Amino acid sequence: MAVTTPRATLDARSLRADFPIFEQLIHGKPLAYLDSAVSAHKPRQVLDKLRDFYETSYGNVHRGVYALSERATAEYEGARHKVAEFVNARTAREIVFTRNATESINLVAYAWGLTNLGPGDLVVVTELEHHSNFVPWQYIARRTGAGFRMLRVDDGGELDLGDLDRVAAAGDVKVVACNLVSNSLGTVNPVDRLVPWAHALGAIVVVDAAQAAPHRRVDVQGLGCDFLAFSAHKMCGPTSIGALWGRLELLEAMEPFNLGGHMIRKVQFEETTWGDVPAKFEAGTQPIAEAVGFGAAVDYLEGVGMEAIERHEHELAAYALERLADVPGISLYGPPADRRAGIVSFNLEGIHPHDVAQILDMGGVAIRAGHHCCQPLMARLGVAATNRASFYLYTVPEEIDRLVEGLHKARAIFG
Amino acid sequence: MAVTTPRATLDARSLRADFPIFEQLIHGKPLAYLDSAVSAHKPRQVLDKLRDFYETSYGNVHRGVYALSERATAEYEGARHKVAEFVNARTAREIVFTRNATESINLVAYAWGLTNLGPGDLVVVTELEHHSNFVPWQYIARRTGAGFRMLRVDDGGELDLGDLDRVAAAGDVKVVACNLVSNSLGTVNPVDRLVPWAHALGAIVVVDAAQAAPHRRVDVQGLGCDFLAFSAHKMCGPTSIGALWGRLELLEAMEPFNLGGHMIRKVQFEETTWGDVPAKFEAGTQPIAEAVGFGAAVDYLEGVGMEAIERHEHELAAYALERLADVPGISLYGPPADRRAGIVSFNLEGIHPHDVAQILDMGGVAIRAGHHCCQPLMARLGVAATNRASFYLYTVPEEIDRLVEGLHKARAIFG
Amino acid sequence: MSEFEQLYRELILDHYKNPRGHGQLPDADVRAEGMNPLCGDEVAVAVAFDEDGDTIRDVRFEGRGCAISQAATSMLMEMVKGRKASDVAEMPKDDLLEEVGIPLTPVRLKCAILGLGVLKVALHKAKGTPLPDEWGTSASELRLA
Amino acid sequence: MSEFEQLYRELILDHYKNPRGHGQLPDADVRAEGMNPLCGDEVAVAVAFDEDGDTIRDVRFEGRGCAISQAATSMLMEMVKGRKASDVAEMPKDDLLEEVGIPLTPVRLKCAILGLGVLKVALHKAKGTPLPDEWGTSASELRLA
Ligand SMILES: Cc1ncc(COP(=O)(O)O)c(C=O)c1O
Ligand SMILES: Cc1ncc(COP(=O)(O)O)c(C=O)c1O
Repeated sequence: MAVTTPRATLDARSLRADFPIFEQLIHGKPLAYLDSAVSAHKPRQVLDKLRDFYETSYGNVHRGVYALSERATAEYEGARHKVAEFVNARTAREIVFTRNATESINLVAYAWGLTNLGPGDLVVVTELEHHSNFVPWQYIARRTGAGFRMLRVDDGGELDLGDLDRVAAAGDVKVVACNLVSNSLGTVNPVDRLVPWAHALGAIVVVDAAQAAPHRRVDVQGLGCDFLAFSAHKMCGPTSIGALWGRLELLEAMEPFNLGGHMIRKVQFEETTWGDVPAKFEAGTQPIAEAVGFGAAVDYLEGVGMEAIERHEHELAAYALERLADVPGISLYGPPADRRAGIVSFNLEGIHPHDVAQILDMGGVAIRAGHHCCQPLMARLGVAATNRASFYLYTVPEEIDRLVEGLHKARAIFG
Repeated sequence: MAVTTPRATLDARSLRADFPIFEQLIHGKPLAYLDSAVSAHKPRQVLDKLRDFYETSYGNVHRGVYALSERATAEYEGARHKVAEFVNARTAREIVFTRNATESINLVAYAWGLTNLGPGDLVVVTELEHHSNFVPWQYIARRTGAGFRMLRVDDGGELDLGDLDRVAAAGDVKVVACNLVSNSLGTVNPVDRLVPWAHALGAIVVVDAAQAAPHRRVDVQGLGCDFLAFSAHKMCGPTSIGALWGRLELLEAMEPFNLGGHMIRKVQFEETTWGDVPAKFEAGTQPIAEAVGFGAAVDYLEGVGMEAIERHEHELAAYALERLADVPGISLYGPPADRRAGIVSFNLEGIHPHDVAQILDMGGVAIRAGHHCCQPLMARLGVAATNRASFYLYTVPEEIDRLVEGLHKARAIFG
Repeated sequence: MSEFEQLYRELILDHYKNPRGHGQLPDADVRAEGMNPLCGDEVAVAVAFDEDGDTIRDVRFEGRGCAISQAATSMLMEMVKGRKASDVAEMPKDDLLEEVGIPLTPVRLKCAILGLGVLKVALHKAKGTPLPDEWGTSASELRLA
Repeated sequence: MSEFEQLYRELILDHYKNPRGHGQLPDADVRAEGMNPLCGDEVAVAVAFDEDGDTIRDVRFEGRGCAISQAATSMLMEMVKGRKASDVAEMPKDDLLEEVGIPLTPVRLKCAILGLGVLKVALHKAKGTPLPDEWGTSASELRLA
């Protein structure tokens, strides 16, 4: 693959034309989709690839000797190579295809955790975690008798690294689970500082990159972590596919997770032996077309340029924070613009986020209202829910203007 | 939904026109796809629905207050209702969407098994099982200290029910896992006779319907089983989605499997409580578009008529067995035509199945060669691999003629 | 009237800002709480019965939530006070939705009927009346309680 | 020549039907086996070294598999007999594939190089020479052995 010089900027207005979803009106208005953190829309390039694959090259992979199966296998494994390059994995064998980031994390929690955790051990998560990088660890810790601890966040929504010693003193830290970018607040977490701390304690570091991989360049070798999870659907790819990157040595030493077809070497009544990595972790018929679509999404993002995407969203976040600050009665959560990704969370005094989101929807503006799968963080912030607007490569500043306008309307209605 | 009288017959030649895959030539020949047991091709109706959904109604489900999310949720839950009706579930809440049949079985093995199995208990599978209904049970039995037993098959590839007493005497039978139709031999298994036996022993019955649901009407209430697993990709639906049907009481009493977003009620540092069934089992972003495609596939199959599909395949199997019997040096495996589904397995003396399949492929005929994820059965049959041809609603008898022709060619080459 | 104004019509906003039957009920015979796991909203309902043991003498709610859930629960309090527990337990959700009187999407529907569900759980605990359909068996009820 | 005949050309069929170096090697210094989990095919290789401890004095294989895997392994036996273990361990798979001389898809490629992989595992066990790339670390090797 030719090395492309990353383009420094992108033209959101022209990229928008790639996305059929914007061709309709919502409640008679053009769609202002400000909920890309929950899931991104799909460009024609990805949808075309998906359809073309089903129509011309579909077959089950790694099984058939015939042409369609060979073709499908080449496409499926080709996608694995693209995803591996996307996160700078040493080899494509380090990429396991899963259903989503959530399953990627469960895979590690079950397959690594059930065997390697026990009483006296500690699993450490952060107060900023999405439930998907929180509940699996809490559950597997309970199943294995290991302890469970939480790194605190400060009032600005950033990790309190002064907390590390307190946590390390509480037991034998075996797992540190942290997200790279918080989906609630947009906080960019200092994973680079957690990794040496965790490794010095002999712990593995499991990074939830669900909110980072779509929006900035992620480099697993640079991060130095041990596992990294992300989902295609947040990256302009299809639903029902995600990836787990893992260090080859760890993947090879690990137990499998789901058991069944394809992941075996030899099945006998007395004993079964496992196939090579990554087959060992891909039981049953794989997410074949979804992988092909994932590969197309990676191509699309690389074509736009991850650096350009990050910069674009950063500019939008700064603009949004500035405009929102002027809305009377607003509370803004999270760090300043220069330490956050394209996500802003806020509340309007006296108006529940559901009502805000509903009123915005009437104007064609889609935002998320709720706990964002971060109830521990909501408890820390002392709220049940927030409003959240999040941006992507197809977001234009006018959509933020419409958001602000809608907030004024909500205030007027609720008087 | 209007009750449609099942059409008694189908016209495979005209259905074929729904499948774009047949519009190309393979090695210069029309495609004779005789590997539908591994995965089925997709009709335009399903592909159109998938694309249309992504282009006009895509959003994450159960989360947003805005129009696209509401629309996507309605489509997603609508698909659940279709799948529930398809297997005659009492309520749509009994349908859990998974990645595939394999994951459906793993869900039960882990979530039910890890908590309910222990030393002295027995897990019983059959010698006919696909690895997906064999290895998870073998693994979870080992993890929990439960015993593991196998019901034998006779020389004709049918379950030896005389074996039941021997097995029951060996311990406290807690799980009986059996497929409804064998993917290797096409055997239709007497699940109706296993269910009362298992229930009398206090065991649950886990039915692998991966090879039945696409090809004949499956009625969970009629079967009386406790869990039933199947995959959309074998039923003209997309990859990366399957279903687990479970008895509501069992699903409600069970532990969850994957943990994370959406499957929770309340997450706190100290404790997490689970959401209602089926959300409890659908952690993270669901297979949204895939579910919509699954629903479209169910519509397509119901439109053709499951009774018509079963009859059509039965006729093809009888025709194939008759024509294959005339090929010199052939060994045919499995029961007579009247007790089997649209699957035939065979070997040619002195020619490895890989070579047979390769030679057939050169003529545009796609069959499967290998162990079909049934190594224990292969060991029982005393072979490493077999050739397998399998049929679906788009299969026409000429394709079987071309298969037979190819076998003669293989014999000529290997002389 | 625009869809906007329909949804947040005067009556809804009035109930939201001045909820009826809001607060504690110290001499309650039974209490129940529930939450909407999608948004974290919570409602607690307390019921006191008349001497006949069936008539709802008083009913109050507390909680936090959106205008729809709070207004609907407030309306519900007015609707059920003085009625028989056995009747209320059978009350179709459409009776409440009619009172609420605005078009609701499925997600917002869950907001509107949260209070009704919790009330039915309370009646079930006190009188063994049926639970709302959607919750089915006791396993769910326990999680709700 | 059609694709057919290319694939199953005379030489392949000859090696398949009359495999060279097939059978047991009672005085072997090292043995290894491997299988292709996709089809269940198995190959076992036995090697005996010269007194110099490096030259492959004799090498034999057993196993079951398709024409491609058996013929390729048979050809391999002829290719490596008398060569130095250290050389053979470095032998690129393309050298074997050239000898096989037919166009192979990725799945069939795995058949063709199964024997070579097992041979390299045997040499690794005996002499500590490098394993084939695809298998990487010792964990895989153990499963192969
Ligand atoms: C009988 C049977 N069970 C289970 C499976 C596994 O299905 P999947 O690979 O879709 O999980 C298959 C198909 O491969 C099968 O034929
Ligand atoms: C930070 C973070 N982690 C994990 C997830 C879970 O991703 P998925 O639902 O695709 O598994 C999400 C998205 O919902 C997220 O934002």
